Amino acid sequence: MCECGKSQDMLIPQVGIITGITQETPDVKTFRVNAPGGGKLFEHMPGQCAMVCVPGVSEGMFSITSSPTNKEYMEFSIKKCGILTEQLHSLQVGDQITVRGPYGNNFPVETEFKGKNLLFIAGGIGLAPLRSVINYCIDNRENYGRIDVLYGSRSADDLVKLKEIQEVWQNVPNMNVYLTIDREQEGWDGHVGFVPAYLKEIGFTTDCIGITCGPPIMIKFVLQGLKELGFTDEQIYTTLELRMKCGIGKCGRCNIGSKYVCKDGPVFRFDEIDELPNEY
Amino acid sequence: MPMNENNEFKPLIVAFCCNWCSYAGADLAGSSRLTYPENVKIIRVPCSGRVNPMFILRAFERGADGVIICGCHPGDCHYSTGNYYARRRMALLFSMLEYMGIENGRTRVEWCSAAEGAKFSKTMNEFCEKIASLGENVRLGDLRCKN
Amino acid sequence: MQELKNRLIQLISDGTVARVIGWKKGDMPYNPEPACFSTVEELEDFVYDGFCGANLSKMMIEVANLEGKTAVCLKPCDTYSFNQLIREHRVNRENAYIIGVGCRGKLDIEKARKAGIKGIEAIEGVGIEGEGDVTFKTIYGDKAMAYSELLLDRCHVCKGKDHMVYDEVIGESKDTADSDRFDDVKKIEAMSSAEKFAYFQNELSKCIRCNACRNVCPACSCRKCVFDNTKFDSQQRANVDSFEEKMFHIIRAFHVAGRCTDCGECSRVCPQGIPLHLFNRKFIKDIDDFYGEFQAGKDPEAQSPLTDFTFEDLEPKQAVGRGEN
Amino acid sequence: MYTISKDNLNSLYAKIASSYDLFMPIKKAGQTNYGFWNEDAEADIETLKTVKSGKDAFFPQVETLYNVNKTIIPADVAASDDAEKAADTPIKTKLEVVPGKFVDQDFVIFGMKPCDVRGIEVMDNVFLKDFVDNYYKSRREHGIVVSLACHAPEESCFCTVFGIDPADPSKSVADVATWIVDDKLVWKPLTEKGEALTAVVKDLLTDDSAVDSKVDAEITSITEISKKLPYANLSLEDWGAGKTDEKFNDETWSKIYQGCLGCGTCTFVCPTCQCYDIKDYTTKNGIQRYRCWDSCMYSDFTLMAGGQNRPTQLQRFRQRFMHKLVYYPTNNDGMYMCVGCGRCVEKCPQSKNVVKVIKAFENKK
Repeated sequence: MCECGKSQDMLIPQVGIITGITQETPDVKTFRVNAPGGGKLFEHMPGQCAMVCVPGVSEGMFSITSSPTNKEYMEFSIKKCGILTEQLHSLQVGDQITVRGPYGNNFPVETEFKGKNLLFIAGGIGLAPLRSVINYCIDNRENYGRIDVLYGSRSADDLVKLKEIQEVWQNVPNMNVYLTIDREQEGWDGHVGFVPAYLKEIGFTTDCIGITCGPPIMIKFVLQGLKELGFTDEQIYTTLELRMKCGIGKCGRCNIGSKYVCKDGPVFRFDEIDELPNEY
Repeated sequence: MPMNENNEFKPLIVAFCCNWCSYAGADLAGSSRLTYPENVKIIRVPCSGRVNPMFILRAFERGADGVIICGCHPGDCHYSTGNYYARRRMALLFSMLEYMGIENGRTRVEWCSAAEGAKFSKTMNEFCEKIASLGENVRLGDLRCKN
Repeated sequence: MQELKNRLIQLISDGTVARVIGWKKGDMPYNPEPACFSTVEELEDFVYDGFCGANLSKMMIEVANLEGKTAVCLKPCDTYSFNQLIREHRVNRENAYIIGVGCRGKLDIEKARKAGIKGIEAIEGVGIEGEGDVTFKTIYGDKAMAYSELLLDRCHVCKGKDHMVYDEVIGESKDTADSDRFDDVKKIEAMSSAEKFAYFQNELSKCIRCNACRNVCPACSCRKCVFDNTKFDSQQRANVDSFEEKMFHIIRAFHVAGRCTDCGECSRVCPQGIPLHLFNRKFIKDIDDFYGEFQAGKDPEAQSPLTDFTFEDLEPKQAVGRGEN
Repeated sequence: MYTISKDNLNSLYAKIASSYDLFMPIKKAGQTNYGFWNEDAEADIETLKTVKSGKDAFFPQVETLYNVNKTIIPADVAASDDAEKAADTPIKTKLEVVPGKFVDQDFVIFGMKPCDVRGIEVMDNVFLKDFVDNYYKSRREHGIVVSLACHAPEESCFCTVFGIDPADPSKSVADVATWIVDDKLVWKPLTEKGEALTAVVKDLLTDDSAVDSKVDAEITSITEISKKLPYANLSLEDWGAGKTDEKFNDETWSKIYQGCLGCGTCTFVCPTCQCYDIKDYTTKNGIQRYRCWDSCMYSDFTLMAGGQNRPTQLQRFRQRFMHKLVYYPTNNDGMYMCVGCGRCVEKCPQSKNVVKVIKAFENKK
């Protein structure tokens, strides 16, 4: 394996090659990244992020979508919304980018989550960081209890990784997947409605840990919904996202209160978030 | 510093040409088999009035040795008045560059119509000679663009 | 100053205005800060003295859309900037109650520091009325300097004591001009090309790209500055000691050419003391020379020279080399 | 302790510069800033405060992190065996990351005031904790700090509030402490690095034990002056670790931020501000990736494609001061991220500064 980037410095990236691109939805692509000699650039834990850079354009923090149990490659699911992501979407298989990482903390899959029932609630591209955890839990199925996934999106076309959900996740023992879309759509016979409403409709019991990620407004109402169902702050995890540059808690951009999201996050338990000033 | 086969300095020239007159003039120069140096890089703009002073400074920053703006003759602008505004802007900018200590002659405005292929080629030849005599643009360039 | 303060209190208490933009007493004798007052109690801290150099007209952009009228204290030279903002539809004249405040020149504390005055505890003689020297009481002893010696550079080329736009004027003003506005520009114009370059290189290499000159400028009122454009790889905050600073300063001055009223705020705020007005004034001088005398902000209806033209304008090649034959 | 006559300082600089890069206050176009000394430079150790602090020595305003060289590979080469290894996908543009250079030569920072030296300690806590920043670390390891006592503190100084002694640099983390006493510079090495530097310039120094009492007198004099300064009694009681909720939600911010231009003057002259931006610059053959100082006061500091979390100047203003006076102390055992150098007091275009912020909350009580 390439040792060149076993970083003399956390700020120096490694060159990665895009070895596969999947168009997930009209504006989301999943990029498969390998080291130039094959294999992975580095190991990570579920929930951790990496700085992906198109040299000459910009660099951005993206959560690693693939599970650490995948030993062949890393994946990033990226939604087109800004300058960098637009450039990334124009890349083709074989193009080179630079990647550095992994950064941040991870979901406590080996500690707090172990042996527990897990409830994942995701909206839109918010599935990206959770997919890493979900696949990790599936690959270590014996370590976890029941797994529920509630995933919603604007429309059926905007559901990321739909194929994997239908072909793999729905066949995992003791795992339930609930899908929903915001508005009625032809050819969709599943549930229609917003994620927080569906959450209350299903009425999950509080014997599990809630893990949520999605647009801020969804997180807000999911939190309310979970509270109504009787969940406590200590039972809920989410990820925060702010502008980041260095990834190691120095450049000051992602600073909220005494925390740096890139270093102390992105995974936070809700009681930790409550202690932060209201600036996220 | 770019050199030609005779080891002479070969300046890099950026020419902003308006779509309606000067670009067509350059075209005519080409189809009339009139020559002008190949180190003149033409950038087509809709009108000489489109040329933001920053374009000129950016061209210098990134390694140009001379910048020339070509537009329709005053009175002939496709948009009737674009080149009049350009004329005022460039007058002020060129005066400022002189004031900052940039050699006179690195910048130029020339009006050139679609029928003036010969003038276009002559202007470019003259301008290249002038820049070659001034030498490399050191004062406005950015070192980082050289390596 | 008491008269001005009383009038402001009156305006607020009788509901003529909802807020006042003025200066708040600093914690040092020389650092009053621009502030917005909305109650009579807050106005207790109002101050107006020789150190109130800040041009408050730009603050009116932000409050222009708030409910109620806003009173703003403008010195004669600030009213040019305000007029220019009216011209550009950035402020609402109807919502502004302009108090033309008297001015006998504003002071620059850096001038005192340059003269070796430090450890200042109190300063006397900087009031808005009065004559005579300024006395500094310092922990190293008392020192005195003439008021005129302490004036900001811009006050030496004062545009005059008349307010261009106002609802009422309180206090006397004085024309403090004692030198020609274009003297410095002419001095540089007379240098050789290499000397000019060396001069600006020396000055501009001090630039730390803090953007204070841009942010304070009443003419720089774009919602998003071109230097904040993320699609542009010239970085607004990187001091790279090469062409970038020069480009930044040329473009900054160019973007306000024909609109700059020569209020001198850019030079006042520069932490490195770069004479930034030299760029703006060069454009003003050229505009005067090429297209006829023009003072931005004098007349809110006047056409700006760069959005205007005549058929007989001079050619760009005539604009350069005028010093030579 | 050693001494050298003030008239002889230029030969001292020359001597140091013959073995090291000498970074010291230099007067240029009327302003004194840190810069590299050479024979044409006008050294100025009389000016109390350089405009920019000396933090440039360890954390320069612009620094290249690495270069990315781009090589375009023609299509036929791209299909060769070499590329096949890369998971059967052809390479079109080959990237090569060339890390920037670390400082590997010792250099001297001369004339740093005790407040700026504390500024280094503040930055150490950021750059050398958790993830070590090797660019900073290499500079710290190779930098030899010569600190100079503040002969005549000015009214904007309030370093004593943070427990800094402007009179005695030997209490700081500097390598050499110096004082100006009468017409002499007193030189006292404090560390091994300082001893090494002393050995280099030994020929120029005189061993002078008689000067000790004069230094003591100078220390007493400076201490007395700093007690008289207007900010000497500033109280920080209200600030520090764990005050986040109380201070963050305070109404006072909405009053005191007004007039803030959102420029970066305070940030760039500050000896402790260390936020930075990482940017690309397209060079002739690739990309230079550099970092440069950034300011949390800028409107685009936290701007992302999807908006930003501090959209108003009020929030940005609050962030800067909360970071200095609350967040940083929370993470660093109560150490403040301000050293009382007073540069922001002197330089803010709108006369806003950290002292006014502290006082605004004090007056409220």
